[in-house]
Amino acid sequence: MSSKQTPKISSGALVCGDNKMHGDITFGTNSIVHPSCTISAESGPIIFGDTCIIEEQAKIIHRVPFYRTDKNPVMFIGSNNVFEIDCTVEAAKIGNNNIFEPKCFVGNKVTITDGCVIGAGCVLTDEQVLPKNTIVHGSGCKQREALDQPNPQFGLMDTLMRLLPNYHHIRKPIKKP
Amino acid sequence: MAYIVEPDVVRYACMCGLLKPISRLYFCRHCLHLRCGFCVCHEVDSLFCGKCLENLPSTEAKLKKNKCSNCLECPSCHQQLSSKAATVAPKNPEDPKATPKKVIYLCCLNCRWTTRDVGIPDQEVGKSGWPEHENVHTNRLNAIMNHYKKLVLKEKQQQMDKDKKQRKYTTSLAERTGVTASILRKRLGMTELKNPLLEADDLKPAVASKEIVDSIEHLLTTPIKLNDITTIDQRLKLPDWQPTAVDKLYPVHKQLSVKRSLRCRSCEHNVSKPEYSPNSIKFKIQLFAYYHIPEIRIVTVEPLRIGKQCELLIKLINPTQHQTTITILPLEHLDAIQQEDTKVIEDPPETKEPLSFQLLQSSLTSHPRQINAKVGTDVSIPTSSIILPARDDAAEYDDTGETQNFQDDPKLVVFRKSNKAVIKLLVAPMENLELGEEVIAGFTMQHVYTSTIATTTENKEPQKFDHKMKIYLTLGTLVGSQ
Amino acid sequence: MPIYEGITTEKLHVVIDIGSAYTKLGFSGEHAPRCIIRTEVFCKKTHKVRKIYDYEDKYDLYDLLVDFIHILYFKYALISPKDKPVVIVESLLSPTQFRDVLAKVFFKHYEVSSIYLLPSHLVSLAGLGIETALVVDVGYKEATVIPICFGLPFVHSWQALPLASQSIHSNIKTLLASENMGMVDINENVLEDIKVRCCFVTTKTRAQSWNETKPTITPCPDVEYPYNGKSSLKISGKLRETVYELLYVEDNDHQCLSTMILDAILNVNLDLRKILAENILVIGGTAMAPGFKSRLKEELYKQLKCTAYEKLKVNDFKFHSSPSLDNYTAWLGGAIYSHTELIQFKSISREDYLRENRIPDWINLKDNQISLL
Amino acid sequence: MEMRDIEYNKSSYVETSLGNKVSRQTILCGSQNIVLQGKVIVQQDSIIRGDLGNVRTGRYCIISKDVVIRPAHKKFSKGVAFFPLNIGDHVYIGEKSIVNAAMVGSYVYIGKNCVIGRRCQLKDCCVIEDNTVLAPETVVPSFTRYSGNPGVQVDDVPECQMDLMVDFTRSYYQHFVPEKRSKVES
Repeated sequence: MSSKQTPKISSGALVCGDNKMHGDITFGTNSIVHPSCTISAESGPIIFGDTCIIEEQAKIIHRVPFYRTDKNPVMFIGSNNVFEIDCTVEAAKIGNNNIFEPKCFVGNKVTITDGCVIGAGCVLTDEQVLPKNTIVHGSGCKQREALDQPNPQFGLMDTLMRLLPNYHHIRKPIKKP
Repeated sequence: MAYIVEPDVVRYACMCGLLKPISRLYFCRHCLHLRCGFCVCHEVDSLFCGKCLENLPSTEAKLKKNKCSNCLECPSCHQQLSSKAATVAPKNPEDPKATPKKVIYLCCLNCRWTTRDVGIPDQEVGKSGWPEHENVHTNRLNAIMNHYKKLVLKEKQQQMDKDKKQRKYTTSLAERTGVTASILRKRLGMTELKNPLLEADDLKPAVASKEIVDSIEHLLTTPIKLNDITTIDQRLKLPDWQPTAVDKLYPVHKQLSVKRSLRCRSCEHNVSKPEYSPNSIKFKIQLFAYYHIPEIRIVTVEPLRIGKQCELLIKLINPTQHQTTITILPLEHLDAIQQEDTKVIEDPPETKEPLSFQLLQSSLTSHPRQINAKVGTDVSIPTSSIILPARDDAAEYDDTGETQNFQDDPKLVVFRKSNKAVIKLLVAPMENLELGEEVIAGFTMQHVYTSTIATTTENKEPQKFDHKMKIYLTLGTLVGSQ
Repeated sequence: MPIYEGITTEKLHVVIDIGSAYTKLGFSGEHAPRCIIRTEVFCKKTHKVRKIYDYEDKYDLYDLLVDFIHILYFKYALISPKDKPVVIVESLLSPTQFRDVLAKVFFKHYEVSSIYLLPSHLVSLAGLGIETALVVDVGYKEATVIPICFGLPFVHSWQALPLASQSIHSNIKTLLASENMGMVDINENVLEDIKVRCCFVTTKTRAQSWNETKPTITPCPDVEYPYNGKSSLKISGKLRETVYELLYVEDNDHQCLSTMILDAILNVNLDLRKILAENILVIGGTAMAPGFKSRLKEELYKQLKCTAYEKLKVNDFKFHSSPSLDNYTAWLGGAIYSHTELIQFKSISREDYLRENRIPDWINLKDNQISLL
Repeated sequence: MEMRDIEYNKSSYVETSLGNKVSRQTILCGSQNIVLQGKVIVQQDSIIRGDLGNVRTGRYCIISKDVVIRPAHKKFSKGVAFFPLNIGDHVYIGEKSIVNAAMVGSYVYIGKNCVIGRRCQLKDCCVIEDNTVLAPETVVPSFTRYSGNPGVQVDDVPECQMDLMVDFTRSYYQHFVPEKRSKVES
């Protein structure tokens, strides 16, 4: 797999130039990628859903555990996910409407469903499937279940869509045929 | 950042015998002694809410049970709750006049708990006040409290009646003339006033029952969901309710915080008094040792080896507006003086007389504890003193490096700049130390303290005192022998 | 509202019940404590949390208590302790050294004007409005039983055994270690959380079947307990049901919670036994476990059939429920007592303390002589 | 302990006329919106998001390696707005910390690897210990020391914190010196 592939950017997505991307990466529509984040598709392609936000220093790494032998595994990330500053996410399956708060770490044995929030500084490595609307927070990774899923931050995205192009070099979306 | 994150390597011995870094010490300029947080008297100065930073007078705080009426805390993780606005669709969407209503609900930004989780209805904008929880036993407890109060008062009344009979002669003027309040009331045709506490009491004592309602049947068969059961911390946050299910939690008012003022126990003068406003970082009275006592910092230490004389460079800083002279003396120097001083108060007179005010006050300060530090090295005591000029804030910006005219012993003073000087001492770790053990050096520092209190009118010159204190330096670990 | 209330509610006295695990703090005349906090302080030197009751010697205890009471006053009560009275609810069986140091800290360090000491078993009855009952306190370190008759504690018939939360926690720890391989050290707070959220007291019949070599009953469902995000603990149904058993199973001396209660009743006069058996009050945080009291009742009836207790001539056991939660029943009693004027003439003043340099104690001959005179 | 010299590679730093020392390996987005009042040190790989809102630091601020300073946003009925972020004088921000606050007062010490959540307010003279995570909208009052996740008050700060921080940031600036020439050549 060549590491010099250019990411596939759907129309309407906004991807800043100054960031490290390796491998086969696809961004859905209306996604926003801040500068200086790292997205590395080591074991296979990464496909982002629509309206995801990836903030600075976030690290999204597709690294399948050594004992998995699936052929050409794909990392699916649903829509409306927010990867906040300096989070590290290696989970191969991520549903919709999740929030990864700053400095959290999600290992590659974890599966994230929908509407989960991984709190700031929480480290999840044990093999587990987080049920819907689970909130992990605080030291010791306490869990609780929320009533609703976090609202998608459309307001924030509008503002970012307006602000970021004024200051950053933007990668051009690939026009779909 | 020596005083914020690093361990304390230079410690001063407080008058009470505890070793503290200079940043944690106070200097009572009336007694001319070092004081620390342990041996001063703490007092509540003002109350404020740590979230909205508003002051509350102490009477109001008492009424509100030391809680802020505006700020609420999350019952799930005890962080502060924020209010969130939401819009609710009108009840009858067909009605063209109905506009979406704006409502507010509370949300925790740490664990994302919301008031909606437990079914607390949203509040309309502008209305304040979230439903408060009531203790289910309120009526019963009020009755019991009154009952006991009456009981004790009755007892007291009986005792007083008994006492009255014993001393018949002390009747008041009103009683002699027969014009007591009760007779007056009778004359005016009013009903006799009864003390409500002495009225008949109808408290029913609790009845024990044979039946106990605590079934565990459901636990035996249905699997439990951990996320639905409260933790002990969540329960104890609501002491009068302690729910076991998370859907019974409700927001709690935030506990207020205090600003403390500190008072010297021997002379009753304040050593620290903050300004009233919670936002202010200024003090009305600030007798911190950091502003009055020369600060000592370790610059470098040579590797410590048993029996070898190692160079120790320390920096002395004069924080005051007056020139001072610093003399380094052996550690034992102060012991001899202190023993003489304390001998007088060492044995409080064993009398049954009412204690004097003085003795009540000095009960703590007069018995310093043993200093808990094992000195593991000898320090060469320099023969000459060091003169440090006054602190000059302008000199901080002056890079010319002017030379001062002080007749320094070049063997002692290595470097000098404005109110700072670096001196060289020689330390020799003792024989009985083990490898890797921490080496502590100690000496007595004497400095000239210039008192700025205008005590007497005839003496305009600021008074000067010699102030001595013990200093303990943690030099590091022993790396070997010679 | 009567007029007199306005005057007396002004004077709020701090009421403190320092338990070995949790300290209850509040004000006189209030219906529940303001806070229930762990009896521990953070040691700045070692950067570890230390329990007050794990003190080394009296000097160490003095420093721990100074730190702890500072927190109580300046973080929770928010008043200056100096020259104000304080109400302390304490067990009659609390160690003399602890009492002495506590009094020294309050009088000498914090310079309170007076201390009103209240025995926890006695004041627990205040919330019920009765004078005679058998008070069973199951706390953190030990379970104690003291009969109270006509407002007087019968100290000579006290019973105490280390059958309380602490031993349950260590029980959970050993059971967990056998079920989850590689679990080295689990923090006691986690053990407590497992106990509080997962465990309960099972019924007598089920407990007996667990003791059989091949239990035929279906255990209650297992629980997967997420631990630190890095691993999870499997808590078996057997563990959930049986951790509390050590309270009810007789030890080598044939003693357990139920025998303690019966022995205490046996130690009082014949005419009081029936009244005590029909007025049992259980207090303490451990007693809040689900199923705790109904099991205790079952066990009491079971023990009654033993030959040792036949002479009791007791047929029925009746239990009280206080208008409070079990873990602060004693504190509530303190709040009720100190709401009356008793605090004015039953307290030990600072002058008295500094003159005598000790506080009166029922165990001390000196104090008992005075009462005889 | 007296502070030791902290050496930096002269060629990789820019020193402005106000005495700011800024590493060339930083990401200062929207630099026209960033104001450094003077004698400020910004070390390598730190990110200041001036593109999202104005960032203004006082004198003698030390921004360590890998720090992210980012104005906080809030949702209003008309949309999302970013608040300007003001940092006071004599502030130290430790390595790998994220500052997403609404306001940082003066004489504030933030340890390593901290997360200062959205719209937090750090008042003057407070200390945030290493690895602390402050939940969004936390207010840290003066003279308090916060620690843990979520951050709670654990202790008090000495009353002379103001002078301690002045002394610390000043001596940090004084001891932040270019590497000796011999080292650069080798």
